[in-house]
Amino acid sequence: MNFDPRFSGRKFTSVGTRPIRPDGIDKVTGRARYGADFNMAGQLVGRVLRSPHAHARIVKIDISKAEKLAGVKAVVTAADLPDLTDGDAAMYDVLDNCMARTKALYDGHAVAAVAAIDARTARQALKLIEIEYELLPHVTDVDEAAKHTAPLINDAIFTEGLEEKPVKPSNVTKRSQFGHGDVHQGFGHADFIVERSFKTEQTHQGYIEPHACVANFSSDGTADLWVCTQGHFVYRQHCAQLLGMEASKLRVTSSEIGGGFGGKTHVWAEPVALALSRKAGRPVKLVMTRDEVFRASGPTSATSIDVKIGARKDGTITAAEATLRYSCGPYAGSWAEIGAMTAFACYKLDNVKTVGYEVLVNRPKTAAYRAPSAPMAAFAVESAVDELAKKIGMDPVDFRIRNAAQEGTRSSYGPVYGPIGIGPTLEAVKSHPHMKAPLGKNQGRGMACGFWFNFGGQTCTDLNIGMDGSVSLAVGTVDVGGSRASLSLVAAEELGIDYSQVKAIVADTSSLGYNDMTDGSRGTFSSSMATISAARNAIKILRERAAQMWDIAVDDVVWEKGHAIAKGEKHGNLGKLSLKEIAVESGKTGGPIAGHSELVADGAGVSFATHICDIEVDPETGAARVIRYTVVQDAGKAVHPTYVEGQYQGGAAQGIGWALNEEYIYGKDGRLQNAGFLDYRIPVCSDLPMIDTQILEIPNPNHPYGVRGVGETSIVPPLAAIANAVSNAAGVRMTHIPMSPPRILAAIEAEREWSK
Amino acid sequence: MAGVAVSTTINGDAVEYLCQPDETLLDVLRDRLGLTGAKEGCGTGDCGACSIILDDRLVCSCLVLGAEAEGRRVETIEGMAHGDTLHPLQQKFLEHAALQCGICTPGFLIAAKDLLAKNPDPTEEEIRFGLAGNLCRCTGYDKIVRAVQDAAIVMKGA
Amino acid sequence: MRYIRPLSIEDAVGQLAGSAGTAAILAGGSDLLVRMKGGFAEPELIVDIKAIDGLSEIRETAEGFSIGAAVPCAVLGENTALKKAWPGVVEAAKLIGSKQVQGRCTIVGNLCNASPAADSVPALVAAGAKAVVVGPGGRRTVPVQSVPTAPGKTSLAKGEIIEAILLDKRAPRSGDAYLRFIPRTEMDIAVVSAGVNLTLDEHGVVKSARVALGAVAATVLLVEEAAEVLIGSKLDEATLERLAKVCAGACRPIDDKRGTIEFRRKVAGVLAKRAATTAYARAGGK
Amino acid sequence: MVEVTLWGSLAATAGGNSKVEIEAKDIRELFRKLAEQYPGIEPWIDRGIAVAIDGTIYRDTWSKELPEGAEIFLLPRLAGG
Repeated sequence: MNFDPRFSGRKFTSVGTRPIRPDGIDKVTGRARYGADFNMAGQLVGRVLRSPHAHARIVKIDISKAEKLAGVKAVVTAADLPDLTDGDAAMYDVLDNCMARTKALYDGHAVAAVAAIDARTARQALKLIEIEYELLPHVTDVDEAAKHTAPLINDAIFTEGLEEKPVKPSNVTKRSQFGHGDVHQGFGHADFIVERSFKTEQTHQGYIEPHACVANFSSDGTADLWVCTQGHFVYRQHCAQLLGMEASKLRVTSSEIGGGFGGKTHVWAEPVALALSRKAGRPVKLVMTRDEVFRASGPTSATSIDVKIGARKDGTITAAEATLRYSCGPYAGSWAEIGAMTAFACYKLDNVKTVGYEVLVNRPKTAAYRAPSAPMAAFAVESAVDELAKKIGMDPVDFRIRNAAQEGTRSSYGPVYGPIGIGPTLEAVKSHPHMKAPLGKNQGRGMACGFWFNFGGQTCTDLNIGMDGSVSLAVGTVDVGGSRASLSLVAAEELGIDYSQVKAIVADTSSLGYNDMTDGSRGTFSSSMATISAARNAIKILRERAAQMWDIAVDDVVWEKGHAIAKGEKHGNLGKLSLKEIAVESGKTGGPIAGHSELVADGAGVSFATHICDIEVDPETGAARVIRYTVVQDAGKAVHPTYVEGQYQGGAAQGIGWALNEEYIYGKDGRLQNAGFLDYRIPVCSDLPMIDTQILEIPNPNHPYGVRGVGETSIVPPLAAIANAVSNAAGVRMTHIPMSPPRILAAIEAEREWSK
Repeated sequence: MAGVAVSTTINGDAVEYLCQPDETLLDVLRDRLGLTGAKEGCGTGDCGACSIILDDRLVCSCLVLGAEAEGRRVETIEGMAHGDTLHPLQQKFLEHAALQCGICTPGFLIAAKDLLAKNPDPTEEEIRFGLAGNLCRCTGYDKIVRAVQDAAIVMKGA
Repeated sequence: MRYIRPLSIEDAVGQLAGSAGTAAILAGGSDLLVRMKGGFAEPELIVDIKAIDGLSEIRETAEGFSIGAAVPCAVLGENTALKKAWPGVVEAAKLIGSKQVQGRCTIVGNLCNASPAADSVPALVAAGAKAVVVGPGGRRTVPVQSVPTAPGKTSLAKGEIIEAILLDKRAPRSGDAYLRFIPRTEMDIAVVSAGVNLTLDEHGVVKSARVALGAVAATVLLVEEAAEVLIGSKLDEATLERLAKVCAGACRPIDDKRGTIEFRRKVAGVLAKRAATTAYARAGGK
Repeated sequence: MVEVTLWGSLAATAGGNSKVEIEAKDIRELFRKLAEQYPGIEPWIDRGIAVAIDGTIYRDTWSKELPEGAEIFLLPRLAGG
C-alpha cells in the first residue's frame, strides 16, 4: 500500500500530550534490565586485555599459561576473529578495533580476551597472557599528527580528495570541500573581517552504563546476544559478518540502554564475547569497566579549526571560510567532513568555502557523539560571528537574524532549504525575557546558534490488535529516551484510541525486519512514520472486518475517532463499531488484525536551535559558573513535549560540560590520564541551573505530523554560547575548549598584562 | 581464599549469604542475590548509580565490602515501593519524566530518599548539592530536581 | 585473602603486626576499595576496625575533642559542639567525595591515604591536630603533619594504627576555615586548597595563626611565614595581599591533569586570603 | 535530463566538474549512469551517497523519481549520534 508521508496539518488528540512512559514503573523500581542485568545458566565472565602502549607492533602473544589456569575456559586473540570483511574497509577497521591484529594503535586497544568461571580467575588469566611489543613512536595531537614529519599510524593510507594523487602516505586520510560562490571576491567586499583559530579537546559521550553484553553461541551454529546498543540490527550485521554467520542465525535482543549518545552505534566487545562463547561452548557475559569505557570506546574528535568571516558595515556577511581538522583515532573517518558541512549551515551566504581534513592519531577510534562534529564547528563559527557583530557594532542577535538562512536559501553544504527554523528561533530569543534580565557583577550573557541534519532511514514496525482491543506496537528502533511513549501516542492518535490501550516494545532482531539504529535523531521521526503507516494498514483491515460484520461494502466504512462508521443514508441505522468490538469478533471475521509497515523514512527535516547562557566568572580563579540557560529549538512537532524538553536539556548539559571541563588528557607517553568520572568531569547536579526550554513547531513537510528529529541539535550551540558569555563576563575571547579554570585564568592574566 | 558468611537484613528481610573477602556489596547484591536495581556505573564511588542505604547512611555499595554488611540493615531500590504503591519520589520521577535512559534512576531515588529523610524541606540548592554524588548524563538534572521538590511537598502533606 | 573484624585495638594491632603479607586497614574503604578495584592493591589481610570499641565515637574531653578513626565524615557534620568549635575542620571533612562517600570515609583514612590533595588534612594541620598512634610498641601522639611523608607514604610502622585524631579545646575568639578549588562544584579532588586557623586578642588583632596549603607540594605545607604575616594584623587589605603573595611563593606545585603550576600558585594565594577572611569573621573579628 | 551538483570532493572524481548533466528518471538510474560516465565515483556510491532532491535528503530509495527541473544535489552519507 502506498504511504503518503506528507504533512497533513491535522488536529491532534493524543500527540502533544504528556502521559507517563510505558517503561517507567520498571525503571523507578529497579526492575528494568540493562546490559549487565541479564544472566544465563552456566555463564562465564569475559574480560579483555588491553594495550598499555599508544603505538606498538605486536610481536608475539603467548596465551598458553593463561589457558592452563584452572577455571579459564577460553582465551581469544585476533587469530580467533579472522578477517572475513572481504574488502569492506570500514568493517575491517571495526574488526581491528575489537581486537588488534598486527599493531596496538592506542592505549586501551584490545589485544586478547579470556572467559573464566569468575571475575577473579579472569583477572588472573589476563596477567598470565604474555605479549611482546615493539614500541613505535606515537602521536596524539591532531595538529602534530597532520604534520608530514609525524609518526605514521598506517603507512597504507594516502590522502584522498587531493587534486594530485599523493605519493607519500599520510595521517591525513581525506580532504573534503563544500561551498559555493567565490570567497576571495567576497572578502574583497567586506568592511570587517574576523579571522581566528580554535581548538577543542576530545570528549566522551559519558553514558553512565558501560558497554555490556551476554553472548551465547550454540553448538548448532546459532547464537543469541543480549546487549545494550543503539541499534541491535546493526550489531547483528556487524557480529554476523565478523563471526562468519548468517544474520538470521544470530538473534540480538537490545536490553534497556543506559545512555548511548552515539557511543553505542557500532560494536566494541560484542564480537569478542561471541568468539569467547564459541570457543568455550558456554554463555559469556562481558561488561566493560569505566576505565575501559574511557580508554577504548566512544570518544569524539579533538579539533583544530581556522575561521574567517567578512561582513559589510550594514551587517551583511560577504564571505565565510573555514578549515577544519578533526581527529579520527587510528582509523579513517568522515568527521571533519560533517564539520565542514554543518559549520555555516545557519547562514545565508553567497560566498562560502569549508575544507575538512580527517586526521589519524593514536587515540581510541572516534565514534559519533550527538550531532557528531557539529558542536566544534559551531564553536569556532559562532565565536567568530559574535566577534564580527561586535566589530561592526551590531547586536549579536540582530546580526544573526540579518544573515539567517531561510526557505529557499542555498545551504552552505549544498541543497536549498525547505521551511526551516533558524529565523524563528532567533526571533524567539530576541523577545525572550532571558535576554532582558539584569546581570550581576562578573556576569556575562552569550548566545549562539546550531544546526543538525537529522536522519531517516530503514524502519520496520508491527502493530498487533489483541482480541480485547488492546494494541501492541513492536518497533525496531531502540528507545534511548522515551520513544516508546511517543510512539504509543502516535499509534493512539492514528487509531483514534486512548494512549493507555497501546503498549509499545522494542522487538528483537528475529521478530521484526531490519531497522537502522537510533542515531541521527531518527528514532521518533522514522518509527513514528512507520507506526502511522502500520496503523493505517491496520485501519484498512478494521474497516474490512466492520464491513463484514455489518455485511456492507468496505467502501462504505470509514474510520473516525477509533470507530468504524458506516457512511451514507442507507446505513443510517448501523451506528458505529469500536476497535474493541471489531477485535472481539476478529476470530470469526478472518483472524488476527495487524498492521505492518516497512519503509525508508526519507525527508528528515533539518533542525536549528538558538541558546542563551549567562555565566559568572571568578576573575581571581578563572572558575566559570552557568547562572541561567535557555534553549529554543524547532521540533517540527513535539509528540511528547516533556521528553522533547528532556532532549533539549540533556543536550545543553552535555554541551556545558564539554565547554567548561570535559577533556581527554594524554601524557607524553600517550597514555590516557583521566579514565574515570573523578577526573573526566561531567557536570554534576550542583553545577547546573534549571535549563529553560522553548519548543518551536515549524512542521516538517515530509512527515504526516510534521515531526523533525530533536535529539541532537541541542548539543551544538552550548560551546559557543558559553564562550560568548565568558567573553562578555571576563573580557577574554576563549579559543580553546574546554574553558577550564586554568585556561580562563591564564587568558584573564594575559589580558591584564597586555592592557598594562 | 576463604568465604565469609554474612547474616544481614535487606529491605526488611533477613538474608544470609557467603561472599569472598574482597567482593563488594554491590557485586553481592547483583550477582549473588539477584538485586540488580543498583547499577555499576564506575565501581569507584564517582557516579552514585549503586547507591544504597546502610544503617540509615547513604553509601555507594561499590565501596562497601559484602562482608561488612554483617548485622546491618541494607535498603535498596527494590524495597522502596510498598507492594503496588510507589514511593512518592518514584511517582514524581514518573510524572516529571525525571528519567530518560533510567540507568541512574535507582541511585537518584535512593539518594533523594535519604536527602528528604534528613531535610524534608530542602531548597533547590540543597537538593542540587545533596544529589551531587549521582551522575545523570541524559536529563541535565532539571526534571530530577523538580521531581524531588514536588515529592517533598507531597511527603510533607502526608 | 582474609577479612577480619577485631573487637579490640590490641587485637587489630596484633593481627596487623603478625601478618606475613600485605595487610590493609579498612574503615570507610573509600580509598582502599578503589585501589583494590583498579588492581593497585591486593592485600592478603583486610582488618576492618569498625567493630573496635570507641573507634566510631567523637568524645568531648577536658582537652578538646577525640575523633575515633572509624567515624565517618558525615558524622562530624552532625556533631554540633565540634562544628561550633572547629567549623573549618568539619567543612573540610564534609567536602570529601560525595554524600555517599561522606557516609563512609574518615579523616584518619584521608590522612593515611597520604594524598597531597586530601581535603581534611590542611584543615587539620592548620588546627594543630594530633594523631594517636597505637602499635606493637604502645601508644604515641604525633602532630598530623608528620603522618604523610610523601604521596601515598606515611610515617606509620608495620602494625601501627591511628586510633583517633585530637583537636584542642578552643580558646576564646578563635576561628578556622578551609577552602579548596575544584573545577566542578562537588565530586572533585582539590586542585589547590588552604586551611587557616586564627585566634584573636580582645581588640580583634590576630594573636596566633596557622596556615596550611594542600595540593601544592608532595605533602600538605604548613606555611609559617604566612602565619607571621597574619599575626599582629586585623586582616586589612595589605595584609591579605601579602598573605597571598607569601602563600603563592611557598608553593612547590607540579603541572598535572588537574592544574598547572601557575594556576596553583596564583589560586593558593587567593584561597588563603578568602579562608583567612572567613576564619577571622568566625573568630569574631570585624 | 537532470542537472546534478556534486559536492567539492566528489567533483574532483568527475574531472573537476561540480555540475554534470545526466539522463536519469530515478535515483537508481542516476547512480548507474554516474558510475558509467565517471568511474571514479563508483567507490563513493558503494560507500553510500545521499541525494537531495529539492532540498529533501534521500539515502536508500532507488525508486525515487527525479522530477524534471528539480535541484539534485549529491551529499556524503553521514553518521549520527
